[in-house]
Amino acid sequence: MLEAGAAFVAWLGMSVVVLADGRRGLALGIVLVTAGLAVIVFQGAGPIAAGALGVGGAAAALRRLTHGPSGWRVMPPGSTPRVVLCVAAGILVLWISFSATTAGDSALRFAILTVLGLSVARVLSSDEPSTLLTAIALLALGIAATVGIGSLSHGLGAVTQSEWPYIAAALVAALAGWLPVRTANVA
Amino acid sequence: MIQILSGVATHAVALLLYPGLAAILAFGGLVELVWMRLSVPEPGWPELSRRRPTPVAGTIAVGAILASVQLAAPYNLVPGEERSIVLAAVGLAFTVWAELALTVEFVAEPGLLLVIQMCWLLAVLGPAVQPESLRPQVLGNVLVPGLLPVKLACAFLYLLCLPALMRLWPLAPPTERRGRRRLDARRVLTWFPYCGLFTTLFFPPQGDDAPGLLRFFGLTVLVAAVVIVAGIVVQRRGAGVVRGTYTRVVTPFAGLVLATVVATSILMK
Amino acid sequence: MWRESAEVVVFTAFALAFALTFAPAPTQRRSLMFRGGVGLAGTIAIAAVPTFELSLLALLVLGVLHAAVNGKQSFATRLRAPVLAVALLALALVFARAQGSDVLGRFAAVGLVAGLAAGIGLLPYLHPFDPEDPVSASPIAWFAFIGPVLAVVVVAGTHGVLGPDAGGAFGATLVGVGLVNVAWGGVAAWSTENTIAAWRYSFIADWGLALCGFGLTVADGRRAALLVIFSIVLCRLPLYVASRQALREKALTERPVNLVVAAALAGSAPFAGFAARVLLLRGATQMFWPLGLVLAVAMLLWLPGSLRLGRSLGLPRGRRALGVALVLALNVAVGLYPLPLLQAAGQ
Amino acid sequence: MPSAAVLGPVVIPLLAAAVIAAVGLARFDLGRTAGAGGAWGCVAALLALWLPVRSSVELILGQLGYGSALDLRIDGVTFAFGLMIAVPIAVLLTLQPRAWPQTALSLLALAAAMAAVEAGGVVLTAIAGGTVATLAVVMLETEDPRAPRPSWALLLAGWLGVAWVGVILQVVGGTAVYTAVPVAAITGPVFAVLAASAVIASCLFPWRTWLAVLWRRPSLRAAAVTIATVYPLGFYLLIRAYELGDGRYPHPLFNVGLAVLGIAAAFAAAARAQAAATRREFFGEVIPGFGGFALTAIAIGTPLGLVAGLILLATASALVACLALLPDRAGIASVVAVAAAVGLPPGLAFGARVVGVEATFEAGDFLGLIGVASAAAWATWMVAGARAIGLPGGRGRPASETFAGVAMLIATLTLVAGPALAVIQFGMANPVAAEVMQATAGTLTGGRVAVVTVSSVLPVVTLFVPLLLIGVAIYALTDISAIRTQARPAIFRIPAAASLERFRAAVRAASVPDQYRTILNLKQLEAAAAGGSPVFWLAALVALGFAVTR
Repeated sequence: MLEAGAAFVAWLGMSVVVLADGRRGLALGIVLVTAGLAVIVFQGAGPIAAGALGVGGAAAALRRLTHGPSGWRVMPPGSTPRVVLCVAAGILVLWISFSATTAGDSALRFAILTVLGLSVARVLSSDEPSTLLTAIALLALGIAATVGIGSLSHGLGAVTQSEWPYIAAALVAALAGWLPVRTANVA
Repeated sequence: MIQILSGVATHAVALLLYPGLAAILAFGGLVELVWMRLSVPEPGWPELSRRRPTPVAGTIAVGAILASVQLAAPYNLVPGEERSIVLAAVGLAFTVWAELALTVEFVAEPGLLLVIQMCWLLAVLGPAVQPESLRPQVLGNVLVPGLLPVKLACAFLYLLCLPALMRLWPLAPPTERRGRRRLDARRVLTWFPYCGLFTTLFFPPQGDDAPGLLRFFGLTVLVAAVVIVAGIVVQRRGAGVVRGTYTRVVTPFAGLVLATVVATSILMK
Repeated sequence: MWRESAEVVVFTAFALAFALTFAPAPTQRRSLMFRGGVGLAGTIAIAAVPTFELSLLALLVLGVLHAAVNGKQSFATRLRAPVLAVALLALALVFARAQGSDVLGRFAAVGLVAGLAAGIGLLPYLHPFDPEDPVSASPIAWFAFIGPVLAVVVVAGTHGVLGPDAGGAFGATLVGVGLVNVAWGGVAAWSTENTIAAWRYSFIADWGLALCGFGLTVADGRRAALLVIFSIVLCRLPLYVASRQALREKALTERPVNLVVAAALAGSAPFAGFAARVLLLRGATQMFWPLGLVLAVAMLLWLPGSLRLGRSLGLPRGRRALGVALVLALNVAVGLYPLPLLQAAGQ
Repeated sequence: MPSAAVLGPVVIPLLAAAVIAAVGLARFDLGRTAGAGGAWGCVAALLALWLPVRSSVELILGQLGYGSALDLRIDGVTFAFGLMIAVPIAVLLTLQPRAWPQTALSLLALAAAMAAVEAGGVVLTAIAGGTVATLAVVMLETEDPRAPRPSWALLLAGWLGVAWVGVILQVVGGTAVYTAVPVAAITGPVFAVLAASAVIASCLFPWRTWLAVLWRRPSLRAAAVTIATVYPLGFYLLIRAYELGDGRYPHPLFNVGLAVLGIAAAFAAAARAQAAATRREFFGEVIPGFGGFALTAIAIGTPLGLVAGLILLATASALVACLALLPDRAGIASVVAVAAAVGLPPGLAFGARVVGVEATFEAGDFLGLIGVASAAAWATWMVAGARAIGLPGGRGRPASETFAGVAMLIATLTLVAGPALAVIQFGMANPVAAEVMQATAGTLTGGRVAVVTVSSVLPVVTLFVPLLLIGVAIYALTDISAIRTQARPAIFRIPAAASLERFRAAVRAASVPDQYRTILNLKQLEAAAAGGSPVFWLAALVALGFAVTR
């Protein structure tokens, strides 16, 4: 039940990131996604992995809180398509996680698919560097979380007990916000 | 080495004397005189050309003597298994075009003449397709009923082509009608090979004895006579009729002969 | 798997060394050294890390850094394809590991192929391209620097995780996407007006062959793909770097060197491209011979474009001429005797 | 003889090219000496390897990486084709001055061609042959970019096809080595691809190809080397195909098809030759004509046809050197060259064509009809040759690359070598038949004096020697001043030529009407793909997903 709730929180956080343009909204989104993922990862991969994700997410949220367009700007005018996107994506991922795929870690699958899907959607539809770097940070956390899925033993399926992917993802998430990006690269 | 040298000597005699150059000039000279006497009755004898021969005459001579030693003439020093219908056909083919090397004016209707020559090649080589033998005397000796239609058709096509190939047709180029008529060296050199090849291909070979010699030359003279008569008839028909005949009759007939050869090969297979 | 990716990393290192050695201006050399070094570190990371997730993270970092490099295109525009690649590969990972119906495996295969195409910059996920961009900021960096290692890691990683059915879908999709890129790159390299764009399309065409090689799930297909990657990294990329100066001066020449370069780019004998094509035909014949016929015909598309690219090299002099000669000699050697290269990669 | 010596004919010209290039880069030109040395060294190595033992010498090193070992072999086929390739190039490099890059490229092409004929397997032949094609295009393009040259795509297509056949044999038969391929692997489709590739590699088509067009270049230096190296390789493959099929092609229809293609090529070349406006144009059609007759003879499938085809190819390779050295003016050299090209008796070309025609009659079934067609094509060549003797010379060429005396010597040698037909057959052609048609090669008897066919004997020595002497005597008496050089009309118009040219012009001029608007604009499609449009990318992903669920 806890994992289901955490998965919902992760989805809520991703929706905030998709719908918000202001730095506060984005920071809130990061916090929610981090929290959701950390809780779910804690169940499967243990405290160190969950802690790494948490620290990474927190650093990203703190950085985002101080950089980017001011305010919340949640659901600015013309964001109806984004709302539809969040809801539709949630439903689709729900169906995939809980019926199309079987075995125990469906909440983790839901959270990961939500984070991956909506973060790449956000990158493809925005030009604002702060939004982009936010999505990248969450994408990194989502990738790390995939370590916990499945039980295959080699190749792409190799599930390692080490926490290196989580730590690396945390680093990427934390540092992403600091990347000096000029708004327009056009000379 | 002795065997090779004697072979060379034998073939040299055959090429130069009999059935080679000497026989060609003798037979050709006589028949040419008869032709000139019958085709255009002018008083006096035709004059001989006093200029040095051109490479044309040289080429025609080489081609003619190469063809003549392939004939099944009695006492021919070239052994029977060494004779080849392909050598005869190609040798004679060269004689038709040598003059074109000098100037275009010496050859009338070259395009039509080329088609006629191809029909003649079919008439000469057609009989060899089914028997798969290249010896002229063997082809002459073929009396298998199944092959007779091809043989007869080819013989008739052969005779149809000769007046054009020997330039007996009225389509001769203008340059030939100046002053007193000269002996046509080209025709002199080709009478014997053309008529002798017909005798060899379409009549059984004669023995190496006097009667055989008489029969071979009798038949060859007969072929020459038929060609002369055909030449005279063709001369009188005029250029237009002759051109039409060769275009609309001889060429389709050659197609028929080709069909006969193919059909015979299928049936005899 | 790691021997193959290690070898590809060595290829990229050599290519970087060539670019640094024969880069015309000292100012370019410093920025190239920094960017190239970061890129090389990234490729080493992709190849060396123990798990696929870490490879994806390394790829994500490279993508972000490359997007941040100043060039004609905006950060957002250049970020999209790499991020899409990472996301698709991660999604494929989820589907590959999840339990469920066979369709999931197939979707995993599609995700891997689409992610690979997006990562390299092939159809249908082309990277934005501006002829004025410096090499290190242009999609050429993905084609010839990061892409090769990514391709080897992804394809090698699929062994054992995709079932027979999904594996077949993976191979077939790779071949399909490869053929589309072969056709598009081959025709565009010939018909496009801009010569620098023609170079880019020629990379796309070469990658089409590499994908077809990877898609042929036989040993000869993998060998062919490795040789195509070799000719991308250590033939097409160095020659492109060497031709940048002439491209700016728009100097077209028709000397022996231009035509020999055209032959190398066209994959004519005796260069490495022809050996790759022989192996590709061999692999295709083992799988499905009509594919061999399609590939043989498609291979002719390289010629017209290559003649044009060969002429765009201009007349290299001094150090550049030496560099071009080295590249051609290396490609002839590998073209005639590719065995050491293949054995080093464990093929 | 150590098997490593097999590398000699390949390495010698390679080293010579390297030395010339190295010295050339140091701003010093070694001139013709080095080039001639490399080429004659190659010829000498070939002779030294074959003549003492007259049996196969093979060198097999390790695997190369594409399913083939480095397998080089000198046997009868290699010896014959090696001579046909190397000797004309040696003559040209000895006489014609070239810039050092052209000399180096010519030697590289020679080395690659020697590697192609020494290769023990189909894949190696494809790689070496592809290299020859590459070097040929490079040579021609750098000598004169505006002059006509072969289509690179066409040449590469041929050699890619050969490579494909090689890998098919490796996959199906386990090996592509000529002597080891199981006969069952040579199926009809595989042979069809091999034959088509060989025909493309040598461009044995009835229409005018680069073989004829190359002779119109302002300079013939690169053109002659290109023809000498590229042209024989297609025939080499068709002859090796006999070895692959244990002396036969998979089906008699292949024999008939290739023979008819040969006749069509020979007749079409003759038809173009008789319509030539200059003597240079006429000579441009000679090599395609020889190729057509050679293909017909080789494709017949009997040892006699094979040896006739080989001798025709040897004559053609001699004429490549002769025509490349022949100046564009009237004179005895030109007349002799025409005579040699047309096959005037009792020359080598005459003898070989006669044997080729005879072989068709004795091959059985309807193949005799091909012999009749051969004779008809030959007659057309006679017309073209006679007409060409009086044609104007042509546009003229740099005097430094023409040597009338040497050209006449080569042409005369081919005419005088008629009596040596049996010796050439015995020394060069019979070993090839013994190599590729082991079962039936025993029928080639006659020694060095005569060519024995099934039903007749061609006494080349005893008949051609006196005929030659008589001919020389007659021609010595003749006066060639009577030949009038004049612009001569064509004997007949080629009906298809005009319509073919109109069709090509129509295809080139074809364009989309102005008002046409495409619904599929590729530029916009690419812009969507490269612009990162989410909709397009998502649609592509869905399309791929849909494709794999079919």
